Amino acid sequence: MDVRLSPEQVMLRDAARQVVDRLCPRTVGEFDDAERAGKLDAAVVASGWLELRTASDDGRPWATGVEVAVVAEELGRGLADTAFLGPTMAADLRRLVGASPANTPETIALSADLSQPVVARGGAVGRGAVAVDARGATSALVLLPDGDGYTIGAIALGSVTTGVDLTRPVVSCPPGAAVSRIEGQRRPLGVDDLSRWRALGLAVTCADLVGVMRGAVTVTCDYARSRRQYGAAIGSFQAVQHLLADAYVAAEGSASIALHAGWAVDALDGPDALEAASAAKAYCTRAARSVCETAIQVHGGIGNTWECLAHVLLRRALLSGEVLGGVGANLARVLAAHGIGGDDGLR
Amino acid sequence: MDVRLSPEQVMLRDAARQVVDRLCPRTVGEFDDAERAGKLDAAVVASGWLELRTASDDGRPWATGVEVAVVAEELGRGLADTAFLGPTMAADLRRLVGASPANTPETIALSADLSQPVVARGGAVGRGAVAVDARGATSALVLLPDGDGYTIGAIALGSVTTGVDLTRPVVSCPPGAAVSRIEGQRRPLGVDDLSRWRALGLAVTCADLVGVMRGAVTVTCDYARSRRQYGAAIGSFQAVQHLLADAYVAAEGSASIALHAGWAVDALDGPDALEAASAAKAYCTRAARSVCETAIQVHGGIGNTWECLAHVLLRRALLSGEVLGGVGANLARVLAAHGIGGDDGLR
Amino acid sequence: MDFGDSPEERAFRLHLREWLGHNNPGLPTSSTSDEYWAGQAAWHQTLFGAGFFGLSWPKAVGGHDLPSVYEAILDEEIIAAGAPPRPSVGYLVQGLLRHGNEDVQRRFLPGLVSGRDRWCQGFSEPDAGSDLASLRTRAVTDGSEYVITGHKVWTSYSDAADWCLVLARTDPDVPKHRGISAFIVPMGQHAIEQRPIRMINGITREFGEVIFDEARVDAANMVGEPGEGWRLAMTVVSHEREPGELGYVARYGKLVNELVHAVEEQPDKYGPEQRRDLAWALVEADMLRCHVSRRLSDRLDGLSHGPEGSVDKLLMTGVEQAVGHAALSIGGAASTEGDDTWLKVYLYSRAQSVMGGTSQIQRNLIASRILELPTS
Amino acid sequence: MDFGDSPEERAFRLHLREWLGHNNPGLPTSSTSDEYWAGQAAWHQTLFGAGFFGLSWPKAVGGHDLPSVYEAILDEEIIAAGAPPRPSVGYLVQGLLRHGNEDVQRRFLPGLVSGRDRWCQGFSEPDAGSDLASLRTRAVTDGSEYVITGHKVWTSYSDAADWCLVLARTDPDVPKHRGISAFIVPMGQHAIEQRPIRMINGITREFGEVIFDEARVDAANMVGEPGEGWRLAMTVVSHEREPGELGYVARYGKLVNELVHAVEEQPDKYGPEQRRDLAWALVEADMLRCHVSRRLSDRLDGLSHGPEGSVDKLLMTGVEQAVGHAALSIGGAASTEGDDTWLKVYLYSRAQSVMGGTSQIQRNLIASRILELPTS
Repeated sequence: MDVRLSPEQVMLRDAARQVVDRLCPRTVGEFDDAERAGKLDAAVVASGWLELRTASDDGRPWATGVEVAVVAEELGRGLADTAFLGPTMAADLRRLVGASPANTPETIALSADLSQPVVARGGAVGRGAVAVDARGATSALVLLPDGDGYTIGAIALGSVTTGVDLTRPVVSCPPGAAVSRIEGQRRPLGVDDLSRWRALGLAVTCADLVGVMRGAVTVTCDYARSRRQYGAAIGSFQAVQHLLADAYVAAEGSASIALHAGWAVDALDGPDALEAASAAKAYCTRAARSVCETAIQVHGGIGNTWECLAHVLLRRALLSGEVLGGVGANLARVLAAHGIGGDDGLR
Repeated sequence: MDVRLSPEQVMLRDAARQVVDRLCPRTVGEFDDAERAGKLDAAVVASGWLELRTASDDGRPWATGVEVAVVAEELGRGLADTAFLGPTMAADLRRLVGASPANTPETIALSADLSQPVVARGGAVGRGAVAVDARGATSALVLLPDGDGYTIGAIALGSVTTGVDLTRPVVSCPPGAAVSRIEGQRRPLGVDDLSRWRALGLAVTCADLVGVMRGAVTVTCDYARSRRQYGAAIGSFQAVQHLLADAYVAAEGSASIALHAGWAVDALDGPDALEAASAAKAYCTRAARSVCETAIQVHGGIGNTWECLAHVLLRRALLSGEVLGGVGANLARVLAAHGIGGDDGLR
Repeated sequence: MDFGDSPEERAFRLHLREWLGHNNPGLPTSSTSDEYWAGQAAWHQTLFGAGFFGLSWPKAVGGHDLPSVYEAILDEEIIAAGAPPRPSVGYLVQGLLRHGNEDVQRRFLPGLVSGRDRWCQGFSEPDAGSDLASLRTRAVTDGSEYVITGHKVWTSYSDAADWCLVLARTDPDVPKHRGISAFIVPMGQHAIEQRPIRMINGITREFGEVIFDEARVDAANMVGEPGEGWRLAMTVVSHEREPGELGYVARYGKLVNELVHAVEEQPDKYGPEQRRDLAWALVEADMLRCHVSRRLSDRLDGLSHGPEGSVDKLLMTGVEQAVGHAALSIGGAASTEGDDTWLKVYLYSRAQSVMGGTSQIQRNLIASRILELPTS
Repeated sequence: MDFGDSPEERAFRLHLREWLGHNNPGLPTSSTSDEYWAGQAAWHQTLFGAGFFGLSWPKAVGGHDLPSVYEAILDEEIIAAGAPPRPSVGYLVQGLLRHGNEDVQRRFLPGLVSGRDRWCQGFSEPDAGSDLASLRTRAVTDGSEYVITGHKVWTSYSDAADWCLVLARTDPDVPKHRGISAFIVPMGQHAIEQRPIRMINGITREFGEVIFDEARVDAANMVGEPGEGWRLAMTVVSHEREPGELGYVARYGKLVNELVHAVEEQPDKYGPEQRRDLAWALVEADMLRCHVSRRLSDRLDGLSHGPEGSVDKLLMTGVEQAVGHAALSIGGAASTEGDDTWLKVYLYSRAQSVMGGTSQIQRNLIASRILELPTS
């Protein structure tokens, strides 16, 4: 056991951090800077981060869940308005069924409440779906039942809407949207694969939440050091200090359990990986909401305005929290994994 | 609408407060003072407070749920080690079926987890029962099925054990304990009666919890004013101030909803009274645990010792919290009352 | 001790109930849609015109001189009807009633109470939030007028207001609490610029920034004497913390009823975690209803201006945020089905622990003024 | 980044697992029964004798010089076996390793590590809790000895201890942090009186008060130089905040597994509220396991003594109290069926936010030393 990042992982983290520091928005106004956003997209593509879960020669991914999480955390911290979760999850799905990588930008589709993968029957999406993290994507992957497992198909995407998260737009796909089968699939997606894939999705969102929390703690501590009331920096008041200390602690605990979830994706059996990820997701989701609410509170009036980054962090945390299930669904999975109830079937 | 206490209710409260101030223990050591405890029992009997729910000439109780709650709050605040909840609930049950008052000290029996009245079938208690608030009691009332309603019976009590609450002992009655029918019952206990009786029990425990919270705030503020660390009273530190402010606020919110529950016992239909009491019980139970935990925390090391009153307050709150159901059972009743699930049948 | 109606109260309630049955304008949920603020002005005038506004205020200013508990009955019936809450102008009314002279009361209160005139409140500034007394807006005498220069924020409805109750420093040479005066400033002048503030849930018409650049106000529009502005501010702020003054029992009652309805419609959609959040919101809202009844009953002994408002504010904040969390839970953080009203309700709820004095400030006040804990 | 075992770790784990399968003494739940403390001494010696104690400590003092992550493997296997957690003496060992001279280490560490000698820690005093540096116990030289007079509280296992690590003031004329020295005092002398402290869950053998009335200690038993006691205290206290040093991952793992077992046995008895409390306890315990693995891995870069211990302490406290609440929920506050172990677990959990420095003190430390927020 040695859960320190390897030198290569540290290099990856530092590279992601540099891109984030250089190209991510520092103010709400900068989200509208299309040139900046374009450069960020290009930097992410150029760095190869969207291919971490494509297949290497032996069919295994180029990078483990840990590396994906390392990048995801930095993007979350920087409120990166670029696609990562979606393309990464789509690439992993293609890899698992042995299909070749997508030619055009692609993401994944989830149920309307984002808690479940979409299973399309009869060549169409039954109840509708939501393509998440859809910036630039022209299609989204769904599952098609095939014996005990699944194959994968794609739905074409219409225009992007913002949704709760100002940094990662979504596309709503209406009930009945047609599904085209992905060519060249070499094997069905089994139950273990699907668990592992969900574990990856949960681990990535956990890492994103950790990044958001760390970003929130940083911007809020900065504000608390500079904002003065009653002749003193508000960060000198014990009440504010304790709010921020609790936020820092929540982020650190989350980082530890999220790290484990990232490792488990490739190191454990599918169900065990999913259990590890579920525990992490429940913990990080609760923590992130609390930390982001603290960020708003410490920013006071300003924190409740559109111009403050605090709500952008909260909104990103809300989306990541819901992807593949939030607190309730994941607590239920934890109980089920311990043999005391809960229900973890695909609905 | 005028929810101020009436002059008579203020007099009753002041009388209870005087008894509490004179005869209730101020330190953990004083609980062992049998002479004091005997005087307290005698004062409660002499004041007639155990007869508030016996029948007046028209069959209605001498006093409303509000008066019962007024006394209960003061006894809770003072950690009164005397019977009140039990005899009061027993008297109300006798009144509801038209039986004459008990000749010997009596209480009520509840299910082992305290959440439900005991329904005895076939002349015996099936799963066992717990007689609560059993100091001095020689018997405890249970329900006997009778058509759509119930009649009442009694089980004889063995020796008293302390249980969680150091001020109000309990008696465990083994499965199979024999039930004797109470003579002279003039009418069965109907569904509305039973709801109202449960509402009374919940309202009394809410008032007790409010008293405990107010007592906890008082002793803890006193301690925070006198205990010094770092050259200052700990009550001057903002972190301690905010803990205590939150405790005070929780007690005040609880007082408001508990007052309503007390009023509802006699003023509303049985189901509505039970709904009002259920909401109050969920609120007060959660608040009381939090307030008592704060009391322990602010007392620091001392607060974790047997000699400090803080845990006696917490323990009393734990018992009152469980009587006729705690947070989970009462939230379920609130949802059921709004037509969205939950289950409130007698088990 | 009686939460029930007297015969007079019962008659009033039934009359009100019937009227509400025919006159509910069905506005969108407050604080989630800018349409609400426009409709709310009309609702104010409708309520007033029918004799259901200002129930406990003096007849002389357009009120009804009824016991304060009638406000609780009004809130309960508004909830039952699913109607919009009563407009929250009570704290301004209380401020003028207590600190304004006869002339000010006569000229301004009827228009405020009736809803004819729209008002806003110019207290907070960018550098004077929690520490309000450090405000820097200046008012300088010029003949029979004062000239006001400064920058106000968190000015509710400033875009539509006819009048602004402004705190400004008239004497920079005395301790900061003693050099502040209060003015009723006409908003319709070029020297006043209004900029909307966009809240985190997207609404833009509830709050604004107001920049006074040598705006003018008649000296007769001063409320109280020169230097007495802080006392007015404390009255206004303390009432602003009272859910009974704000009518917020109806706000929360309406929201939780709508959430219950959502679950009734699709019971299979909601699991134990979501139902639990909703149950707590129901319990919290019920607590506040009872608590406001208690506070309004206490006013039968006479209106008080003590630190209890901080208790009420924290309780109200707890309710707002419990309802917000239930809205998030039931509505879904990431809902893409239909509208995002519930998300907006949640996001708006975060402001309640800041506006009208942060929760931290309220706890400080309770610690020092109620619990009498020592200062450090 | 690897939570998994190296081949050496795997071999160690399997060896340990087999040994635990035959040597689990099955003590009662820690901190709920006074029997535990008696049995724990034997467990310490058994673990040590089998080569499973002090894994990451130097061989010279009885340890095994293994990487610190072996402690995490030990905790995991103890959980899996349902065995008692390893005894928490690591913070004393770390203090002596860092501050004791060679003579002190040679004379005292082997007995401490092996469990042959029982130790207690005389730091806190009735008027010096959070503000430890204000301690008043005095040590005065008398030839080659010091004479100690004072009153200590919260002295763990003081009733059974052979030695007490005592902080005492040796120089009253310098600033308070600089006049304190540390001594290893033999407990077997008439000048030392020990009184048990009864905790709120009824146990009496975990903590004691110790009164030193001119107790004597050889000057050679001083740890560090005169006036360096505060530095030792900070080392000890910082390690006392670390769940990895305390072995508390196993403490919580054992408790949550027992709670899961209780629900398995009677599934119909527990509703959603109780299952939710248990699920959070499971998640919290899992978080701490991962967190301790991270901290112990960081030690592969060398042992640090920074403010991170305050973070770990707050995380550990969160776990302890989440487990406590689950125990209350599953066990029932008012249980009268069988034993009241779960109630005791809950009541004991309240102390975790006080002992080793209150949660308020930890937050202060994080704010100033990690977040570098300004002081007031």
